[in-house]
Amino acid sequence: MNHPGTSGLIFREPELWEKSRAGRCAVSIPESDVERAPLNTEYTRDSLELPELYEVDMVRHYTRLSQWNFGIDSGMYPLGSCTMKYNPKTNEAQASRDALASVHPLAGEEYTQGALKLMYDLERHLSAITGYDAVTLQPAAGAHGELAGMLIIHAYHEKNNDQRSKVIVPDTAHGTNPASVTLCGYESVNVDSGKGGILTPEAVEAVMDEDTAGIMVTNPNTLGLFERNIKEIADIVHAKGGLVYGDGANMNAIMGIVKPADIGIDVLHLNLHKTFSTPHGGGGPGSGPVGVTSALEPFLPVPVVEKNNDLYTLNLDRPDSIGRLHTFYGHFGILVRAYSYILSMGAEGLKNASEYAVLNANYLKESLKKTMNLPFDLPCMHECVFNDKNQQPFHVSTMDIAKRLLDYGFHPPTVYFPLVVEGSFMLEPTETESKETLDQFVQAVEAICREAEENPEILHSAPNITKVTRLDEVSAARKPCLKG
Amino acid sequence: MNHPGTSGLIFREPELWEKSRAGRCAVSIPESDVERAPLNTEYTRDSLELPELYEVDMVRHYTRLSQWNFGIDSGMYPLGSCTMKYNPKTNEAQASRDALASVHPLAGEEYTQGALKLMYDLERHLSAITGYDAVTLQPAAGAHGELAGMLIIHAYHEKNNDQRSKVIVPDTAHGTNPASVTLCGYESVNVDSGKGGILTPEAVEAVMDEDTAGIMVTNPNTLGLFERNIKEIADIVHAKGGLVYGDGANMNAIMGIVKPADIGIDVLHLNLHKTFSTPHGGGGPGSGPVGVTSALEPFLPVPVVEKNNDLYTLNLDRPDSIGRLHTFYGHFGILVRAYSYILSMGAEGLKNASEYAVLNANYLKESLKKTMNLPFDLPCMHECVFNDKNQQPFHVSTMDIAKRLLDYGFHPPTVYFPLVVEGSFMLEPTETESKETLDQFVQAVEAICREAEENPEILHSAPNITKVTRLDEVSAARKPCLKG
Amino acid sequence: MRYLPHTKEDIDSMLEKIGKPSIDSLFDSIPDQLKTNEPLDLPDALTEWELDEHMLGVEQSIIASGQCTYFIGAGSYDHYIPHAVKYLISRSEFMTAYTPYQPEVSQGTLQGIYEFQTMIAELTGMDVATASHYDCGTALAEALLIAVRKKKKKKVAVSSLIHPAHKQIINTYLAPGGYELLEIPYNEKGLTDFSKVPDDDIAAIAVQSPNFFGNIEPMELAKKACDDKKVFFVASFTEAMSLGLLKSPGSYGADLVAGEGQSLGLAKSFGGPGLGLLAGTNKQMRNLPGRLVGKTTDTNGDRGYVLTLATREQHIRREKASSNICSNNGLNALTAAMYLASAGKTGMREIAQQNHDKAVYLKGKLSEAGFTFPFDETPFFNEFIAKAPAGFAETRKRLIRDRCIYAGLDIGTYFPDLKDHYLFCATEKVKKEDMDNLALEVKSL
Amino acid sequence: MRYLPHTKEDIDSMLEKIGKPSIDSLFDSIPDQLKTNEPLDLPDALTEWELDEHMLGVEQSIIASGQCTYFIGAGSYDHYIPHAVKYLISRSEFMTAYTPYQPEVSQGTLQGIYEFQTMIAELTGMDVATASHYDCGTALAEALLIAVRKKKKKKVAVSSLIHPAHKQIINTYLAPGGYELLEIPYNEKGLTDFSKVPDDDIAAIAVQSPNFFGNIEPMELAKKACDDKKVFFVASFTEAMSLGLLKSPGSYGADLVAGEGQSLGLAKSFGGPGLGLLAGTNKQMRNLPGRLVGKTTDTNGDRGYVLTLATREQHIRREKASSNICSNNGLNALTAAMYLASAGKTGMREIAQQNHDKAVYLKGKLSEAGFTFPFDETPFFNEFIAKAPAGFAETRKRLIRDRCIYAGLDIGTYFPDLKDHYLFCATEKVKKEDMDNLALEVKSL
Ligand SMILES: Cc1ncc(COP(=O)(O)O)c(C=O)c1O
Ligand SMILES: Cc1ncc(COP(=O)(O)O)c(C=O)c1O
Repeated sequence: MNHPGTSGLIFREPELWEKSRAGRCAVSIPESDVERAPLNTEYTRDSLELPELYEVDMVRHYTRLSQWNFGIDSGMYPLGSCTMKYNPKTNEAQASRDALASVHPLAGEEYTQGALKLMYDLERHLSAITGYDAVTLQPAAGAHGELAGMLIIHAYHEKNNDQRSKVIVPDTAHGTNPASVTLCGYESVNVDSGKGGILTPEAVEAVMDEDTAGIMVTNPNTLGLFERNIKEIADIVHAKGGLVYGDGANMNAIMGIVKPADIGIDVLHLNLHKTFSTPHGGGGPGSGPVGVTSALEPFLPVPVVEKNNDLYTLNLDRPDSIGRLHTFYGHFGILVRAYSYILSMGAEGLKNASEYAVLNANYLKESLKKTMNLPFDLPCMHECVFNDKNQQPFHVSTMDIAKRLLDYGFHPPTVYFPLVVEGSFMLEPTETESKETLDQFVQAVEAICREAEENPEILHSAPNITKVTRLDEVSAARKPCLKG
Repeated sequence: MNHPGTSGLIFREPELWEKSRAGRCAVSIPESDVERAPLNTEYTRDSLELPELYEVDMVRHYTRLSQWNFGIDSGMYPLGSCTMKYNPKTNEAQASRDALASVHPLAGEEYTQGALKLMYDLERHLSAITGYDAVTLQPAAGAHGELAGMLIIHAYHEKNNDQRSKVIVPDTAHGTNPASVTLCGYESVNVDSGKGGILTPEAVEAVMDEDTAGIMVTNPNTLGLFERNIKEIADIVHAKGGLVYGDGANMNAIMGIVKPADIGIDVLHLNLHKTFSTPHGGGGPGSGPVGVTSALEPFLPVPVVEKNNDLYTLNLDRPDSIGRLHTFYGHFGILVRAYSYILSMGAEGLKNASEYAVLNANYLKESLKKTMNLPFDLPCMHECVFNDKNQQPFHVSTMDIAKRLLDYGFHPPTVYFPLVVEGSFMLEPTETESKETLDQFVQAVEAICREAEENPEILHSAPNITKVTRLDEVSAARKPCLKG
Repeated sequence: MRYLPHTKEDIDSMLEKIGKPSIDSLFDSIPDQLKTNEPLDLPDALTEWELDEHMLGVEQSIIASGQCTYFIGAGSYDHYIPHAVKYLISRSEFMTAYTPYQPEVSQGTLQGIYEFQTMIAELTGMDVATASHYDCGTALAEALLIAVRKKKKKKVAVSSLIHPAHKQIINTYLAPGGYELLEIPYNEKGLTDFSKVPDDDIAAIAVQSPNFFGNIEPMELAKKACDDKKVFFVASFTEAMSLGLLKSPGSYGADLVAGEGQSLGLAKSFGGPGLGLLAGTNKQMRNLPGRLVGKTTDTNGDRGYVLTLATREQHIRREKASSNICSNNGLNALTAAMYLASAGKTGMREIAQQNHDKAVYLKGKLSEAGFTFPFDETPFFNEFIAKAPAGFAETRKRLIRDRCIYAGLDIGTYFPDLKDHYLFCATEKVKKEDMDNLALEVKSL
Repeated sequence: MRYLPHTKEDIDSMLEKIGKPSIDSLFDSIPDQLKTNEPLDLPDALTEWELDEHMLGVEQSIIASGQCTYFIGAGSYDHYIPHAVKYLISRSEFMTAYTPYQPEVSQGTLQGIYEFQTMIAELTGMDVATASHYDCGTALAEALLIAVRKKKKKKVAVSSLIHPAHKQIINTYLAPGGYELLEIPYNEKGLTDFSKVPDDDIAAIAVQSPNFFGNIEPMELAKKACDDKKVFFVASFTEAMSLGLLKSPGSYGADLVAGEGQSLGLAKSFGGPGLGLLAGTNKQMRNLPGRLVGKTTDTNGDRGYVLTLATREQHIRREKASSNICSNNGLNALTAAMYLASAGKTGMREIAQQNHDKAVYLKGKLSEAGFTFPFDETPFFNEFIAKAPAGFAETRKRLIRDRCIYAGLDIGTYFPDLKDHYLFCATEKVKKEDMDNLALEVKSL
């Protein structure tokens, strides 16, 4: 068999407190060298019921848990919209350097020049890549970047005494987009992407008005298609006094090819934990820098890193700023990783990354389209979206195919998103997968689709060789058990 | 089910060269900043057929391989005679400190005082634990320590113009003992441990003569029994001009309780990768320091670390030395780990380690003796030896039980060693296993022994859930395929 | 480039399959005039060993290391991190996984976060803790947004002694919705003056304890004020270690708790990524933003864990979600869980107590050295405010430059009334000797 | 102690099960007079953070770091180690496993070592490579023991230019068996003079290339001498990197090859643990000491790997074993495999070439600075001998103390004839700038 998935020995592991025994402790604490200073018991707690483990228990617990997980280092992880590219080991080594790990955020500018310069330079590099005049590194994740961007748009209209109430969001948008709109006090106005899978100027024209603050566009969009009308759309929005927000989560398709600032997008967030190779960490932490045109620069969150005569400073005194978004300067440790990545790749490397990401996605698309249904059979960018139409006659769904892929040793793609495609099966291979791996994946999907016809049961029961089988999510939500 | 073993998703992985594609490389090499200086092609090779991978392939390859392994961090690993205790993470952190990893062995004494002092102090600490006047850290493993010790004994007799031809080795000895005897040019003379499982003075008396250079004793021995006649035996050997070698691989039973130097043993090796918690690394590297009485000190290998007025030096000028055993000073990186361990444990901690190692072994022995046959039902030290006598009627062997333990998520004990027990099943839990884990293990053995009666097939086919099943070792040896 | 597998042959055969003549032609769907023509203006690519050298240079232009002495906290604390935690969290199965949307191959993350939620609920004394937030400031802002939405009020009252940056964050989050933050002044004890809660129609009272001055707030007064006003009691903390010793906010009746978990095994790392903690009573469960892990069973009846109550979240509810948060600080939550599992019940208590002991000793030493204490009688955990003797600012600079000793944070910028006042901190890492020396340095001024 | 799980209750209930009243009584089988009464004389136990501090002190009393410049090799080389290798080898499934005696749960180690054997066989040009030995010196001694045993001769002829420490090790290993090492002198080119192989009845000729002077030996002459004498041709190398560029010893017809693999991804670490390489022709397969991994199939016919040919080994053959080796340097073998898999075919060649280029440049610069070269015309890889101008010894000391630059190894102690001669080395890590500066420093003497 050619596919990587197989079964082997792994280990059960109870919950931490089931292992607890009174009197154990996995840290050794020195005798205090100062006198005990008891605090008035009025303030002190009576109990703190944490588990009591010794170091071996602790180490085994997390070693075993780790082995139940699938990471990029385990295999191909083609989650659409998530850009699960390889997370270079060197980035981790750089971020854990003693001085970078130890530097206190309030140590003072004069003593932390290296950290500030790194941030300043990273902003410049992200500017070079996106074309923006200014970049803030403060947002802690993509959605936080969206909030920052929407706040900037809000502040811009406020400053112009022209506050508006709505923001246009296409149906292909990621859920964070409409949620960010709401969080910023705007109403989210849907616009359909239409049968071409991309926005038309007409559709935008139809909803854009002078009470609309702007539009949020993801380009390439979540169908993996380039929004080729972006410039016209931007013109329409700008003509009515609106601004264009770009969700740059899909920047991995266009580095060195398109600069968002050049195509009418006024403000854009990036996901360093996608395009710039920082790890997802099982959910975070990420980082969501935001780039803006010079017109919007005054609204950037404080503090802003500035350079004056070779001295780097943090400027808090920016009257038009939307304010602060993070207690300190954002996710510095993640910034170090992205900075390391950009320096490692260089201009050509980043462009190649985008080129190969698109090559890989198109290769998958062409290889699979005889097997699965492809609702939009167009040249794609970094991802492509199939669905389960061909398998439905056999009562096999996208979910079944996804779960069966686990048995074959592949992480499934993103499923049931974007919403505009029913049963969508959204593949983003990224540039760091090799042709051989893509071929293996294609063979796995082909084999699974044959099984769908011949032996659908094996898909319905899938995954069959993972530590647990499908989980009862309904009961989980109905009677939530959120702690032990 | 209470036992840890279960099956889960793991990944197949081809051999490196099956993944190779011309043109890939997983390291980035800077452009040279000096001119190319071609070497005459008379000296240069035409080809070097190494695999060509990119970094992701390399990382996935070894990540997947690692997941096929069982380590101490995976679960209980009660290999008798191997002391598979927890390998503290802090030891690894200490050994990988920049200066300790970077220090060049020929940098010069004046610039490496810290490294020399660490070695000097470690020697002192090992002296304190074993009672010897002098210790060398040079041997690279236990067997290398044995060789060092035998060479010292050889040199001693040589010096006395009293060279001899034989060395007594008990039947319970580890295979390295007789092999070391041979390597040193001596003939190995067997002595039976007899029905008490330990050496008797009479048995030694019967074989000891003036052509015998000495005896190798492992105490506690590999049956887990303390050689209580050691002093009388030593007296017999000494009386005939022989020396007593101690295999200290089982030192984990007696730290703080017995000092080998006090009980008549003239020279002893330790296994830092057993008693002193350094990792086994899937086979090594270990370290096998040797302690000697003052009479044997002149024969220690060179160089010897010395301290003169707070200056640490390497003394090469030792005319009676057996010479050099390692290109530099032994496995320094392993020494750092053992040193860290000793400092972390302190006197009381080390004694506790021995006490609990013995407690755990006796607990296992008592818990299992109603299930498996215990050839020597005596209070044991750090390990105990069962066998398959009770299961033989069901055509189930020690090997079958061992393999079935894998399905239950435990590493099997050492099997078929020591040779004096037929079908031996040699358990050394070590002190770092908890009572709960021991209880789980006992339950697993009990369950397996029930299976042996009820369903022996499942033992014969075991292991059933590991990545591979039992392997054809016969063909492997008959038609060796040692490279791809 | 070593991360990219594509050989010339790969590219050719893939293009052939796709039916395109060149890589460039893959981008034909992008109108030419939208494309950029120039190469990106970036420095030349560095190999790994050049990068190492470059980053060493970055390090050397920062005065910081594991050996420095940090008498400075203010939201970022210098605690000891066990090596076992560092090793375990680096395992790539944790590090390189995505959000556990496929629970069958994410049980490691899921059980780990479930255990995290459990331990944070215990630490804070609350019913439910989320799978993490960005940091304390953003978690606190979200908590207040819950309050204003639920209470349908436009204002919140916030202690003037919460972390100054948190005030700014709250303002940022509240502004576009037209909400307003009112400050509750502090009194001469360096504590929030709950007798001065504004009379306005508010949705919540927010208080941080230990507060920004390090002082332990009278939480029962906060609770009473909330009850009187029938508003949400929102509590926060920046020093999670304090909860090893202090009564939990839950025990005082908080409705929502926001906290910073950086102290639980995370490096200071110039302030991020830290770990936002967010917890609530059962009643608030469905109002909480962000992910929650729940326990359930699989088709064989075996225990397993899933992301649950997703109907609160943006990917299901879109514009009606309780927040826009998607990625959180999950790996740091797992680190904190490892830390809590390591220190455990007795370790957390002992480490917390040592923090307090050291801070008390430091205060005594500073007193000897001529510092005075505006809130001398007020109980504190591991931080306190001290007024410096003349000339201290220079000594402080010298200590940083010469010996990497960070002697307190000048809070004059945050509280202009408190010129020459410093916020001092002592953690378990600070040694008696360090404190004695600091006092000597100051005395010899 | 955090490594020990035993609670009071555990101990009590375990003792009860055992039927003993106390821990002490577990040791009743040891006669009292054999027991020690005093506590061990060891320093007080350190907690992890005290240990960190202590070890930092150790570090600070060593002049060494990743940023130092090492113009010194002589058996321990300063090569770049990729971060990915460091991460992967730290995974505890590799690190904390025992020798793969249970192959079903050791396939990771086994396949890894099988691949190692394969790549070492390729690198050395031999048929079979073992799963590793302690270091080059011990591997070389074992190779010569094979020769004397097989040839039933009492002597071996060894080049005077193998590593001096290896000569000592060989002597140590040979002595008790009554074997003798005869040296083959070197000539004015700094090469072994194969016309002067002793006339004695020898079992083998051993030669190292590049030799201790860094010079590339005329291996075809070595082969010829061996053929003439009908003795084993034993080749060795201390710089595995050289084989990225140089013809393999196998290609010259060596019977046995011993080598040091430290250059392949291993830290210098004060000289150990390194990596002993040992390879032979098929004919020698069953004479080789130590473990060998072979490929086979499981009961399902699936590919798998096992330790094989164990009948050579001590645990089966006891006193008749081919050697006493048991633990080897397996984890380092796996590291080397990772390194070779990373650098691969093109990387190894390029890195090796750069070593040579830099060494040639260094020689040129030293020449400008007044050094002379006794073996000027002889080809070398990355090391060469240079005679220093007067006063250099002082400059060298200063460079170490002030800038951590190790400018060559004084070989006067090894070769008294070569007073004031230094063995210089340049690896890929050395920069042009470093070499230019070194030359300047010497010139400004
Ligand atoms: C298109 C798009 N936008 C925004 C986001 C939100 O990013 P984050 O999870 O970092 O908040 C995502 C993340 O999945 C995304 O795919
Ligand atoms: C009793 C005994 N002696 C000696 C040895 C040999 O030690 P090493 O493998 O380090 O050479 C061992 C190792 O298993 C052993 O158990």
